[in-house]
Amino acid sequence: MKLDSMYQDVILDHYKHPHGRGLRDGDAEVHHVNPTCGDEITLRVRLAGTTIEDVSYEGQGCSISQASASVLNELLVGKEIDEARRVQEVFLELMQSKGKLEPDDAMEEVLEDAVAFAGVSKYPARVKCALLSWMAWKDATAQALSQGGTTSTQEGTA
Amino acid sequence: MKLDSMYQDVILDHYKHPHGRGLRDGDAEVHHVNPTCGDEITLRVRLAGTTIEDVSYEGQGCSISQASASVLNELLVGKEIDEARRVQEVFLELMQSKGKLEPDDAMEEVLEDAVAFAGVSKYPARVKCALLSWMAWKDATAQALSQGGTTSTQEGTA
Amino acid sequence: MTHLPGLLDTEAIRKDFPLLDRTVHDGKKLVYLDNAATSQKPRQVLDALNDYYEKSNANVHRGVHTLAEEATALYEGARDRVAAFVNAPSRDEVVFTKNASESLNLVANMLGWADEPYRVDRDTEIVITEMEHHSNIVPWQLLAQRTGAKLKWFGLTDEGRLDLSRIDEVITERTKVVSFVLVSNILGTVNPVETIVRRAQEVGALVVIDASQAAPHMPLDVQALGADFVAFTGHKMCAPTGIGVLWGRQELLEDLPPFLGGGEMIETVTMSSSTYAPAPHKFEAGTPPIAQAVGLGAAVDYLSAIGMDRIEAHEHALVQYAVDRLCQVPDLRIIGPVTAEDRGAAISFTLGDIHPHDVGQVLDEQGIAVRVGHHCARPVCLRYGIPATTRASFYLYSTPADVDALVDGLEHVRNFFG
Amino acid sequence: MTHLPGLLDTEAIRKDFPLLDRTVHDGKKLVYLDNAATSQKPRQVLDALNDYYEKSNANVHRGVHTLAEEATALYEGARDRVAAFVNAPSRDEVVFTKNASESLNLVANMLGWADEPYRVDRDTEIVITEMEHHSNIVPWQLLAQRTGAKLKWFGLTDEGRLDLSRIDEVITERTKVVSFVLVSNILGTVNPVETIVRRAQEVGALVVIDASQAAPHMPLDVQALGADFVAFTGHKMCAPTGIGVLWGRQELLEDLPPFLGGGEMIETVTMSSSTYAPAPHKFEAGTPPIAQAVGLGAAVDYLSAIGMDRIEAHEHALVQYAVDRLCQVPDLRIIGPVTAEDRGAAISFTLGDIHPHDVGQVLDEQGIAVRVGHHCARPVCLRYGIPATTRASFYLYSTPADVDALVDGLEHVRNFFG
Ligand SMILES: Cc1ncc(COP(=O)(O)O)c(C=O)c1O
Ligand SMILES: Cc1ncc(COP(=O)(O)O)c(C=O)c1O
Repeated sequence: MKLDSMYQDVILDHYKHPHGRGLRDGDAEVHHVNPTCGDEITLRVRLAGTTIEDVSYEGQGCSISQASASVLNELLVGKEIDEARRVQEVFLELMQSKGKLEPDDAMEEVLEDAVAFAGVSKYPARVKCALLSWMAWKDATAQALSQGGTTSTQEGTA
Repeated sequence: MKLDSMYQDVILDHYKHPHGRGLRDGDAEVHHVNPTCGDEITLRVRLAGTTIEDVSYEGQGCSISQASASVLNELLVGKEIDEARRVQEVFLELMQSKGKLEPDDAMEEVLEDAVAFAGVSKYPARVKCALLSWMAWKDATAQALSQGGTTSTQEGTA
Repeated sequence: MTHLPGLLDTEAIRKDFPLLDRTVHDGKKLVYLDNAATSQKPRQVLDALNDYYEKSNANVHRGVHTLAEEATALYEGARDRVAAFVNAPSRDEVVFTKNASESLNLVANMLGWADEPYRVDRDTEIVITEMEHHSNIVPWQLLAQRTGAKLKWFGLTDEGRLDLSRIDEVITERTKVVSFVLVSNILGTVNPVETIVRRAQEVGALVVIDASQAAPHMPLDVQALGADFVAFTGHKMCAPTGIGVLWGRQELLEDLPPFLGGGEMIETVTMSSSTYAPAPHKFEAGTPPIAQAVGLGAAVDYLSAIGMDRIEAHEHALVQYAVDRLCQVPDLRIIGPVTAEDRGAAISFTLGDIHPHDVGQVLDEQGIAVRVGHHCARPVCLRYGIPATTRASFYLYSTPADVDALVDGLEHVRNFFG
Repeated sequence: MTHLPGLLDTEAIRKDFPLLDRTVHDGKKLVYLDNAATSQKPRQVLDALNDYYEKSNANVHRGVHTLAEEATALYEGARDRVAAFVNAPSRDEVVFTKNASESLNLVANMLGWADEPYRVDRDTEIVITEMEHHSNIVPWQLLAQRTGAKLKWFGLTDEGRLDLSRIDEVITERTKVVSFVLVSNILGTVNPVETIVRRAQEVGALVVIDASQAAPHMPLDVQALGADFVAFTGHKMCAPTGIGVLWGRQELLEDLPPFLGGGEMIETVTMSSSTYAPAPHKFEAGTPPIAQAVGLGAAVDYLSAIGMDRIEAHEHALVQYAVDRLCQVPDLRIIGPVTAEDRGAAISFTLGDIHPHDVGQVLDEQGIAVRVGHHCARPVCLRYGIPATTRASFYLYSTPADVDALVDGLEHVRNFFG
């Protein structure tokens, strides 16, 4: 069944048992909205030097956007910012591939559980769901770095 | 040839040799425009009691609108206002008939040369041309009556 | 096959709609339940479009040649048909726009630029409701921001109806305009027009009715409504995209200033000033949606031939059936009236804590097309504390079998995420 | 048959246009010379419309179901095609409107509501020209009236060209916006973009170009033009009625306020305030002209496959031929450049003192469709002291035989009224 390519077990698992959900202390906070469906996420990043110490989040959304935030937390916490950025870029590439990119071993090594989202890239309306938390993370990290640590809220678009 | 039903000789005659053209003294003056084609007419009415003493006019327009003003002058000058109004109404009826009204003897008696416009009523875009001077006359007469004789200018639509 | 009293002969009707034969996802029969978003188009309307383009296409109003006369007659003929369809006192009260949103923006802008007694300014108030489509919220927010007028609104009851208990405090002597939806696109609620119009008239406020979800589904009589303006949109009523309607009372259309300027809407133009054509042309700047108006005329003919009262009865029976069956689905909560009374053919619901996106996706895989999200009525979602809904909406070609497919589909959704 | 260098294979092309087979007035072959008013539509565009309605019709942007995804892909795909057609740096710079008139009104309204540095107000000036279409005059008159800004314009030379001799006095430090037509729909004149843009940029004024008569007929490159906004309309370029385009520079579209409010153009809505989606969606309130955009995409594909440079060459050859032949008709006076250089495919003329209405009527009887009147450019008629003109205008399917028919027809007109 084609639907299984989107709703991989890994995704449903993350959806039902999200990692690191809830808001904790952070250096920057952002609030992102997906205007086409109303999905929302509030996300905080806490840095320790150039290491990502925590990504905490709360939000409303479908299984794809929720699972994606959970995978993000699992993947990025503990990583160096530069490395995390590379992961984010590879994930973005995969999501924008319209189902035409078959993840290879190298990609799988970078993305770990996140390769499960390959199937979602075939559904344009859902790609934004998968990217919501990642765009929020990118934005929050940039803010945390530029503001040297002050917390702020802003509206943005995934 | 179908065109001949519009461009009757009577009409072409009036077009080439218009009656009563030119502006003379009047009790009221109006300026009407046909917005779809830019035809314009300035028309004055002079009354003597309830008699139409003169209808003078000047304007730009096609053969139909020019001939129609000439016919109007010929038909209405010298008539009682009430009678002239009846002529105007019959002419309006004929022009709005979409070519479906075959003028009978009674109508011909009222309209004289103006029955020649029966063919024009088949051409919706030209009906307004034929009516331009008649609408202007109706308007000017109403003004002449209500203002008891002061001259005025106004924009209207045919 | 379930038989309900009042149903139309959908077997015959469905033959008119080529798209309904489509299959999706490897041969699954399409079950189209997204009619509140847009309707499908009957062959008769597509034929009218093709005929227009293949035989009579020309620009309107300004030509003496045969094609231009034919195109003008077709375009203005569509205006006659639409005027008759909504029982307008005069054809000149029917303004063609590009969609209902433009119609509503047109009114808001006219009132912002109008002279007294219509002018909306800082001392005046605008009243809308919490169940409006964004297209009947944002134009008034913009008008309020730009003029300094105050925007007020009626809230909603827990049952999904307008809360009119404080109507005299909401609509006051300062109210210049009251704009509300006749049938909600998210809740399905049919609103009590008379109560609102009576109060608005008491204080001399203009009444604008958003009939986008009414015109396709029930007899619409602008005179009986008692409103000053009524807006609706072609694509939801079997007509092409790209055409909307604003009906307005003649003297208002005469008194109010134009909105868009350009060709077609003028009487005479000089470089320094212009005068404007009489309504409706005053409000139709530029080449109008000619073919789309012709298509709307054909749609109105099609709907009238079946009968708007019969379409209303059909949908009523179907909604009754759907509400009953949906109420039996475990964890399903209808957002909006849980009854078929005073209710249109759109039913929104939540399904446990399965997100509507996921509901819609799994239904789609089974060929069932529903809409998910806030349906351009986000304040309603906020009001009921939900992020979004799943919405199934019916039309004249919908059947009890469609409802059954939906209910089965939802069972599948529950299992999938169970 | 007359053969001219540079002509397209019109025999093949005409087969694509079903309407061109039509006859009028008891079997007379149609000679369609009213292309500046609107163009005919090729089979390929009609097929795209039918395909859309019969297979993929749904509302766009908000659905997860298959039809909604297909419709969205088709609609947004049309944006990609149009962006490529005008060489836009980004697809997000292409806003779909209902026609060129709405595009121009959109810009005028944005500038009226904008913050500095764009805001047009009583201390600023707007510059247009005397050869504008009413759709590029009236929006600016309305803006001037509503903001107190001063409206100025370039006059015309006796040859039908812009009089730019006092350009530095017309466009000054107070000028906020300069809006002008690239190709005149009445005179046929192609205007010197570079000179005007250079001066506008010197004083920091925004430049709006009305390319309604250019986009259908020549390669259009918004980057090469150097303008800030470019407007054009679908129905004149083989596309359906009901669709127009506004191209705008990205940072301007980002900075400027929305115009119409409603569904599709929002980011998030509460009852008291809203935020807006990024451009182009910010400017596309309500259900867009979906099928019409798809049709425009197909039209752009059709034109591109033939090649805009080849279409331009074809029309240039034809205009050269037409000007030469028309100049030989006794009493005929061309209103506009009497040459094919810097000249589009519309030729206006007067014929002695025979009124254009009469000319058009007698031509129509012979199957020849031309436009008569002021062509929504009344100031041009005033400038040249004429009530109206007869206008013949060509397109990619026009032939030397069409020109010959026109010339013969005019001879007949002269005899008829002789
Ligand atoms: C030069 C020019 N500008 C603007 C327009 C307006 O286009 P539309 O009527 O499609 O809005 C036209 C055509 O009518 C035109 O020729
Ligand atoms: C109640 C209501 N009002 C207004 C609209 C706006 O219609 P359109 O998008 O055609 O402008 C819609 C549909 O989207 C609607 O359901």
